[in-house]
Amino acid sequence: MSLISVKNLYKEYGDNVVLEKLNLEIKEGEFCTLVGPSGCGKSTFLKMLLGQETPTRGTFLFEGKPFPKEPSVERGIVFQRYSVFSHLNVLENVMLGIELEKSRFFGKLFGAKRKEAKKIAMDMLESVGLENSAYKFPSELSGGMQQRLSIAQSLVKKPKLLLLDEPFGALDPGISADMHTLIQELWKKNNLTLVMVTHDLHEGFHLGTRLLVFDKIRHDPHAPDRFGATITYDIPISDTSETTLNKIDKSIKKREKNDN
Amino acid sequence: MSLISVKNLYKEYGDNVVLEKLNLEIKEGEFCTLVGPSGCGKSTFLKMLLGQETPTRGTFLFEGKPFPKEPSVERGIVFQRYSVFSHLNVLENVMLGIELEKSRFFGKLFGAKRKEAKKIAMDMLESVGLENSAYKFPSELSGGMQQRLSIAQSLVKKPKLLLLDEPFGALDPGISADMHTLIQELWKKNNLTLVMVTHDLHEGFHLGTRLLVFDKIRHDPHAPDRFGATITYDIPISDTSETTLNKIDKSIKKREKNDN
Amino acid sequence: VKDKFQVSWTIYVGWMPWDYAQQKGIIDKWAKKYDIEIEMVQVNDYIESINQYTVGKFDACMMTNMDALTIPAAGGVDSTALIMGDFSNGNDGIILKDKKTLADIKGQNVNLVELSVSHYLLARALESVNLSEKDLTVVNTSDADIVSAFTSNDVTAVTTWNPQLAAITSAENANLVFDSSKIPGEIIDMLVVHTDTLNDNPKLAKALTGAWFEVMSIMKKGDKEALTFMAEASGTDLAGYKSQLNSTKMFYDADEAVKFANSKELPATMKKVSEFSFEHGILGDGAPNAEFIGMEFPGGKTFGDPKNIKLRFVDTYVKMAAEGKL
Amino acid sequence: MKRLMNLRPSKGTAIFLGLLPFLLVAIMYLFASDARLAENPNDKLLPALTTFSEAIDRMAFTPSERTGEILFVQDTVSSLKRLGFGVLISAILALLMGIPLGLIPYVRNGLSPFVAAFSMVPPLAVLPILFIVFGMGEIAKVALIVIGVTPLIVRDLQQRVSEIPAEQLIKAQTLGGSTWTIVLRVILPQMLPRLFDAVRLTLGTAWIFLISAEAIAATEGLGYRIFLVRRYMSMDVILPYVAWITFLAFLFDFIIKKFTYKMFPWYTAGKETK
Amino acid sequence: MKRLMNLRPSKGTAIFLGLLPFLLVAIMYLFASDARLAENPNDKLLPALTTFSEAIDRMAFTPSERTGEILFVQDTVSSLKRLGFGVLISAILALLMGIPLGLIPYVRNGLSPFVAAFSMVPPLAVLPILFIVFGMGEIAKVALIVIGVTPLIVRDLQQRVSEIPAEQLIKAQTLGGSTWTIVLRVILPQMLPRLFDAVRLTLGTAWIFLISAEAIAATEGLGYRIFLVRRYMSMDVILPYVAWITFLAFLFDFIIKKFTYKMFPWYTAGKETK
Ligand SMILES: Nc1ncnc2c1ncn2[C@@H]1O[C@H](COP(=O)(O)OP(=O)(O)OP(=O)(O)O)[C@@H](O)[C@H]1O
Ligand SMILES: Nc1ncnc2c1ncn2[C@@H]1O[C@H](COP(=O)(O)OP(=O)(O)OP(=O)(O)O)[C@@H](O)[C@H]1O
Ligand SMILES: [Mg+2]
Ligand SMILES: [Mg+2]
Repeated sequence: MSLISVKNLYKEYGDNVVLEKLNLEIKEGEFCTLVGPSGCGKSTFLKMLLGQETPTRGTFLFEGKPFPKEPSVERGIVFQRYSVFSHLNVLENVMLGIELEKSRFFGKLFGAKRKEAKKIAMDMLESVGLENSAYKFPSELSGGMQQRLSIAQSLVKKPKLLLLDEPFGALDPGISADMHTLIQELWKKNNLTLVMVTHDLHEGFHLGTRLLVFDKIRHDPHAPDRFGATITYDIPISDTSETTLNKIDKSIKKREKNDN
Repeated sequence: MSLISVKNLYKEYGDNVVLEKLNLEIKEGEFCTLVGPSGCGKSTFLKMLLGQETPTRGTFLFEGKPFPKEPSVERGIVFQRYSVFSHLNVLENVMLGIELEKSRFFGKLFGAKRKEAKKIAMDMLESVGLENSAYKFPSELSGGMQQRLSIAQSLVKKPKLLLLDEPFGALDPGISADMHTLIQELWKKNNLTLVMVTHDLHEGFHLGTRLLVFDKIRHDPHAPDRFGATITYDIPISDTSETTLNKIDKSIKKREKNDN
Repeated sequence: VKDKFQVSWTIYVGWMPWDYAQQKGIIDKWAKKYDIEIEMVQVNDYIESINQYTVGKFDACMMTNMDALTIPAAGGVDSTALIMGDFSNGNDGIILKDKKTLADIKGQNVNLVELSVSHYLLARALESVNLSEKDLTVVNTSDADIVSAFTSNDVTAVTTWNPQLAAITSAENANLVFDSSKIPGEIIDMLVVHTDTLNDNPKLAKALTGAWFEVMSIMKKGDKEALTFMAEASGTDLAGYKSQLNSTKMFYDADEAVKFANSKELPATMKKVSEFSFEHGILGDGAPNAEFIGMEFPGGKTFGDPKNIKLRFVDTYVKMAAEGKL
Repeated sequence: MKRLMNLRPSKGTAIFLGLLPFLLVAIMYLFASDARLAENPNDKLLPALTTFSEAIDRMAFTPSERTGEILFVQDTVSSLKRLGFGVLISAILALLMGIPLGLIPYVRNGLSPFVAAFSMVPPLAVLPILFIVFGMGEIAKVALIVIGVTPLIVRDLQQRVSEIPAEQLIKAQTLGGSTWTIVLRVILPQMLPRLFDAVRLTLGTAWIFLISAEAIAATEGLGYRIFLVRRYMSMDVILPYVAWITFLAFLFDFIIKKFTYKMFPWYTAGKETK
Repeated sequence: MKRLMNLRPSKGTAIFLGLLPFLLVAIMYLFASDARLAENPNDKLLPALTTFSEAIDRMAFTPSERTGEILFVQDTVSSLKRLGFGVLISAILALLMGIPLGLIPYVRNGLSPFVAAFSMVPPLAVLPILFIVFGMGEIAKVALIVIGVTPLIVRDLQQRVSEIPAEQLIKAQTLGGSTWTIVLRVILPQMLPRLFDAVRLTLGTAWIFLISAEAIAATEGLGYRIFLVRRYMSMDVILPYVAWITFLAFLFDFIIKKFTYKMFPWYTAGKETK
């Protein structure tokens, strides 16, 4: 059975059709990357996976059941920024996920339970390479370190599905390469299902197991909002070649120019 | 005669020696890229070139005369961010440079003079590809477009020296490639002398005509501030090979790890 | 019937004895005698004090005869003037800057607390020189600021009471052109009690009257310690307080108070006050004429609408004090 | 069941919810008023609605017998003039002081501590000195507002000027700006919308000082009327006046906000909107 | 010659410049005082230094004959107690209201317009009602401060809560937080330093209300004393009291700022420093 199944899904904001006729099955353990021109609805799709938005029409199932209507622990998220807590240090940021679950009233653990949570968090920090910065505040971290922290935060909840929205978009190129290695390691080690939006087609091509391209197939020049985007390419990465990459690249660029 | 000559220059902040024994000659028309580990004093050096900071000791000449002690029109600057004026639209941002010079009291031109300035500014916008966004405000531009605007702003003053401090550090990778093309075109067309700091060694290698690497050669583990950085590599780009690149890359990475 | 009472008072020369009585335990002594509790509450803002009395927060309150008529009585709260402790005999006055006679006030701006006894005093003064309020402009000025206001060049005429009056008169260019000693007995400082409360609790009246005349006897002797105490509480020194007392006709003996309450001038005064209030629209919005609010005087005399008696002057308890029956 | 923080009322519910507390207060008032009036029909603290309408009619629709003017209009005009002048002068002074304080190190070092200390002086406590300097007329009232409000705006502007990124100032210098032209073309235009914001936020304080000034010495004005009729506790006049002041304050807040958004589109573009 | 904006005074010059305006004011005072006293030796507006020292000696070092206490100490203690309670209660109320207002759509829709309207009501104009509700004792004075200050802090906190990035709130939900635990672990800790800032910025307003309250009903306190001697225009007492209030206000501002920086290092890390 698929982890996620989407059938004939539409998403509209008023008159603005963002996504149309979307069909998609994602199995457990897949690592999907999602690319497309700016404004085509990638983040919107991720928000639906997260429960922050609901589809307008269509079937939308998670483990065969309707999607939970609000964010929950099964689905982790890493945003481009602002997703770590600036008032907690690195260790506390990771412990928070454990504490919120175990202490339903105070959201805080004490004594032996706290020690235990601390150990789990420390192990997690080690696996993202932040063990030496455990007592720093996020403001003292570089952008890359903050993103690692955000990933660690999510992983400690052992989510069935981890969503990433341009997680490396704000990082220096050298640093984002390191992050690629990390995310692939974590994916393999933790048996995760990953959906990652990216602006960078190369990133989409070289990470992950499956590439999804969102784009509009119909376009009304007088009413750009009339038609929504759908999936135009859905290819296993093993299939990809330089020519496919260039073809997709051109189609995305063209759309972005048109839209400006 | 060199445009810039630096002899035995030191820069210290209190006890913190940032730069030591710096020797450098930059001729007109050169395109220098400047790399080095974080915190080694690249921005500080640029600030001295700009007149924002003064060296502690040493000879520091611009066209054979001592460096002006404050920013002036001969030297343009493009920062990583915040260097366009958010309250002016794109066109006004570029016109500002002309207006400030021509109208000493109001800083604003009217009538025929204004029209003339507008024409110059429009031409400049065209050469950076912003002619279609002339009446947008910076907040409506993407990061890359803002940096183009900042470059256009500086170029309209026809500076003898254009300084760039990680100008593409905050941009998406795809966009920064476009910017590389642009900056090289502008450099050739306008006969500029360029000094550009970058975090990205590949960028440093593939742009420009000359690569400067800043690094500490002496290091006291107990007092990391005791010794400053100096120029460890100074090579024309034509000389460079993959092996040199890797060698430099390794040395920079090592230093950054040590410092953390 | 209740046994706990709150009385509000304001800092003023004629009311300082209440503070002394409270601080020195005289109130408590008398309250105990009648098996009740009385709390004296100091309220700095005179109007707020009366307002709070009017809405029922306090059982009794210190106020002048005019304010008793225009605030509680006009507000439908039946009140009784239990003790008339003194009347202003120079404590209120009109001061002109540089000019020397009252008639010079014509055409000037006069700073005073509008609709207060100062306003009344001004109206009475103007009558005496055949002027009316139309001949000048009244500028409402808070009593706390009137002294400093006088130092400003814009201010050329003020009407106010003590201690502000004394502070202003001490300025070189200030000339006192009229004061309340020219209309003696018209500005009366009284202790006012809710009539219902009084009828239900005569003990309260007895205790308060007893305490008051005990302090009066101390003051009559010129007890330096007591006077210094009162002076300090009102923010001045002995000399300053004594000079204020000099322009206040205190009824140290209960006999005097009884006599004053039964004088035929009292109804006449209240008639004038009522007319003044009516002309200035402060007898209440529904008042068709100056007789709208009825007043009752000792001996059954009345003024105004006998069916709407809201202000009563009594001599019952003062008489008891005079006869030593408390 | 969704989390409470994720539940959003529909538009109709939202409007209803927004009106609810006002309704509740109104109903509470009516009950309390009724109860007091049942005890004493002349009670002045919480007048009945009919008493209000009479008072409003008297103040706002019937010319005064003494002056032939409509008191309510006269009061409003006087107060708004004072408020307007006070705020205008404060804003100009604040610009003239705030920009140099934020930009020029010599000025900042020389005046910043003094301005900070001055802003802590309670103006109501030094009234006598103000009277000597500004007299007792209109100027004094406007001056009290100016003295109460200017330091607040100055400190805000100084802060904002010093928050302008150093990059911008350096860039402007490389474009050939002098201190003066940089103030004129870079600082001032960026400070104008901030000035409007600051004025908006200090308007409440300005009202407090206006009412205090009018309570001290005046012959008309909203604050004057309230303090005058307080002498005979005419809550039937006071409460409508208070409501009117509240409404005016609300209105100005709204107008200035809209105006700022309209005039300076780039200003709001940079702000978080949610 | 450098541009004016690029010139920086040395440390010594900076300190000298900072003291200069204070010195100038002091000198101006002495001249003005001398001139007035030469004309009229009894002038009370600008007393000579010796008069001040006598007054200070009387108020601050000699026990009152009436109560045996030192008035100045008694006044300060009373006022600070009221101010402290007022501000504390305001802060707690503001937290309790500001967080739900900012976070929970139902609460925001229901109460936000009311709070906005309420914050525009000038408390000084409805004093009689306040005194009826809160009595004339200590509670009334504290209440006036609370009513004057709370709406300001509430609106600030509400704004700040709604500025918390949506990303953080969603992240917290994916970590298993309920509305309650998110308030407790994510919102509240981030609002605490902001609360201190807000309290600091409204302290001036709190003082104004304290002084007003004490002028109406009190038997001791800094505002009471000023009110009491104002009728005699004893500037020899008023001015030292004003200086003392100014100093206290300055001190609290400083202490709260330092405390916030110390307690919440992460808070200031995010702020621009220059
Ligand atoms: N809350 C909303 N209300 C109305 N329209 C919205 C909302 N959120 C998104 N949209 C619209 O939906 C479309 C898709 O937005 P989305 O953010 O999903 O694009 P994206 O593919 O993530 O773009 P980018 O690459 O720039 O991040 C846009 O046209 C946007 O204007
Ligand atoms: N105004 C200053 N006062 C004191 N020290 C300073 C100042 N400016 C910079 N420094 C110090 O000088 C050193 C060099 O800083 P600089 O910003 O030049 O580094 P950089 O090479 O540009 O680093 P990065 O790659 O991170 O931008 C750092 O140790 C920094 O702490
Ligand atoms: Mg997106
Ligand atoms: Mg740098």
